[in-house]
Amino acid sequence: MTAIGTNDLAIDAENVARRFETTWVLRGVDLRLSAGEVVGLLGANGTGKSTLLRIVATLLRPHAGSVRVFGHDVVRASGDVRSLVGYLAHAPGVYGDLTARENLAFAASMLDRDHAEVDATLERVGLLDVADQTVRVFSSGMQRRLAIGRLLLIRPRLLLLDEPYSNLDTEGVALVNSVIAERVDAGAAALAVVHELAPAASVLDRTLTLADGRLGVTERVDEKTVISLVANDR
Amino acid sequence: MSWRREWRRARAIAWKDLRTERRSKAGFSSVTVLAVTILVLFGFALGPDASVGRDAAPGVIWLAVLFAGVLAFNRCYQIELDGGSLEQLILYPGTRRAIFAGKLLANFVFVALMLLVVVFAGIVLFQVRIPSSWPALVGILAAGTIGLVTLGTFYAAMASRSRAREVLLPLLLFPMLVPVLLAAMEATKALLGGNVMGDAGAWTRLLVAFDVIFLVATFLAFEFVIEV
Amino acid sequence: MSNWMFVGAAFAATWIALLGYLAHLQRTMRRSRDLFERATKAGNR
Amino acid sequence: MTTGAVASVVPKSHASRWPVFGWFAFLFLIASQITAIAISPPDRDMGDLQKIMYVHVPAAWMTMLSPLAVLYFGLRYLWTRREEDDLLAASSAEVATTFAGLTLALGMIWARPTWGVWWTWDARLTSMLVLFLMLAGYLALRALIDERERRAQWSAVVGVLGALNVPIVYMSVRWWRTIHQIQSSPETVDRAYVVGLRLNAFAMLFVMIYFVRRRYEAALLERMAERAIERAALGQGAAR
Repeated sequence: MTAIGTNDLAIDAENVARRFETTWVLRGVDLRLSAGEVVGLLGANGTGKSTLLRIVATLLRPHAGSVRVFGHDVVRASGDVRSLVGYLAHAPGVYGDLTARENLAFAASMLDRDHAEVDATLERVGLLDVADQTVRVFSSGMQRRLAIGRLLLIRPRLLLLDEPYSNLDTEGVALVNSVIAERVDAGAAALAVVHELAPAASVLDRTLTLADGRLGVTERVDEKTVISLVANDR
Repeated sequence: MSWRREWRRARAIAWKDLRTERRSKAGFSSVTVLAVTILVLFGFALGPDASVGRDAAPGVIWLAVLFAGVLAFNRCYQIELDGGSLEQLILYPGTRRAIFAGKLLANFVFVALMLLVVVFAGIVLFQVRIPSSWPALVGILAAGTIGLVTLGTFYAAMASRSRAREVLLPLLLFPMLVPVLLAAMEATKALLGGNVMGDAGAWTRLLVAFDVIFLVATFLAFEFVIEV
Repeated sequence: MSNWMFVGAAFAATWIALLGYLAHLQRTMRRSRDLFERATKAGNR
Repeated sequence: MTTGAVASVVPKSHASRWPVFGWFAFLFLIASQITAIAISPPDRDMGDLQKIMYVHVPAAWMTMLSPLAVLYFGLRYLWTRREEDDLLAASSAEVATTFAGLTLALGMIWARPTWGVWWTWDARLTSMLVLFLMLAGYLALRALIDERERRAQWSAVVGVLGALNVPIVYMSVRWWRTIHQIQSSPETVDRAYVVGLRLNAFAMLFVMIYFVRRRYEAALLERMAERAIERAALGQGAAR
């Protein structure tokens, strides 16, 4: 990789550590992710994948080390980082008593977007026909689509996705991949926590495996590798 | 950070909270009915004697609103916590004060409406004579509600995310509200008693001073509360 | 006469409170020191 | 994570002068109580009851002073994020609660012979009671939160807001009471009495400072133990 100035790096994390009471979930993680790159984050449950994602998203403060997103420090300049980041968490983060349209209208007001974009986004994520139902009745897959709709409204330069493909149908997986592709074409980067490589194969550039609190194995992802990985994934 | 955009965000949050409150069945009506129930229980405690009731009415009305109001404050953050949307709320650009302003607005509307019902019920139950200077009374009730809602919304941001939240919020909130309660009760009593504005005026000034001090303090302190 | 009883009670209450808190402090200090020794002993071995 | 703080706090390994200060504070308190009682003439109307003031008033002053410490260390923590400030704020709050409780008890012991009732809604006593409840709230908040950083930050904020409210509470309670009851303040002009009061106030102040320091040392030791365990956990991880 050509030497890139640190502020072109989507994520520049050095020696990040985070502890939960007396167990260290992350012990000195180093991670560089440049714009336009899509990286899969692998690792068994409880190895701190979500923790790392939440630190980059400025939701958790690292107990050691530092993280810069496009040159902005996540602790000191969290405001700037937040305007660049789109975080798709496990929990959909939608309001059950509001309808799909109201949820996105709320997000549009918070993001200072024009409300005209709401219906276009609903259509893009395939929820236009259920736009006026309260989200409480939605399946988790549909709620995830609504959260992706919010992500589109944010137009983030860094996507942080926590198991975006879990309980999504094939159409949903295609939607996630198309959103990632669209954002990457616009110069964004993406870090996605995944358990299986198959759904993400078409967009992933490389994977990192989080083990023992550190980022170890770095593998390039191409068709051949995915097949071998998927084979022994059973 | 243009004020206009911050204000738009605060309005959006207030609108969202109030819409959620109206949709969910356990919302406004049940808390208001609870407040009236508390009023009735005080009525039993004070006994049927009209003059005792009339004298205690201001105090009883405020206590009913306070106890019922506490439930609303914790709930307004529960909406965020249930769906995991508090994180998304924090991630929206702009300052965190817009979140506090929005919650404050929503809680003020909620408690103000409840107060209207409780005051009306209190006047009827305790045969309170409406004074000629009732606009001043509305002013005092508004100032008292601002004080109650400001601290209530602020402390609920912490209590709603800790253990034993139902105990922690009243434990933190009630001692802090002593000046509001005293001022609101005494000013209301002074007005209902028809005595000269002097006394009620002094209490009202204290109430307004309390509101201003703690509105500024809570706005400054909110990001320390919501961030960690 | 009864006044002296109250004065006595006041001074007694003061010393009960002060010495009581001092005892609480000693207990807390002992507990923390044990914690500290156990941790640092285990830590640096 | 200042390791410097460790050296200064481990009393055993180096002759810290704090235990000496502790003895001095308590002896000075005994001395000033004896002198106060000795030199003070019986008050015209209250007789010997006035001697209760030699413990009640200093305890009340300390109860008003310690929340200022909670405010100061709380603000400092919000600025510096140093754990020492958080622990000092917590120690001051615990000591403040003790003194508040003592002041209330003494207030009641004084009220019984003076007004014939254990509790009167006297302005100062009542605001002291509210202060005690606010301190109880602060300690409850600290007890209910496990995450260290959140507990430190939230208790700092509650401490600051609480301290901000103390004068307002006192003012509102005093207005509330003066309308109904003449303000009874035992301020007699007698010089010996004032000297006795001031002497005891300083003695109580030294005792309070010793208490806060001692409580702080215990808290810091506990914190160092926690940190050592954390470092050990970090070490083991790498070794595996």
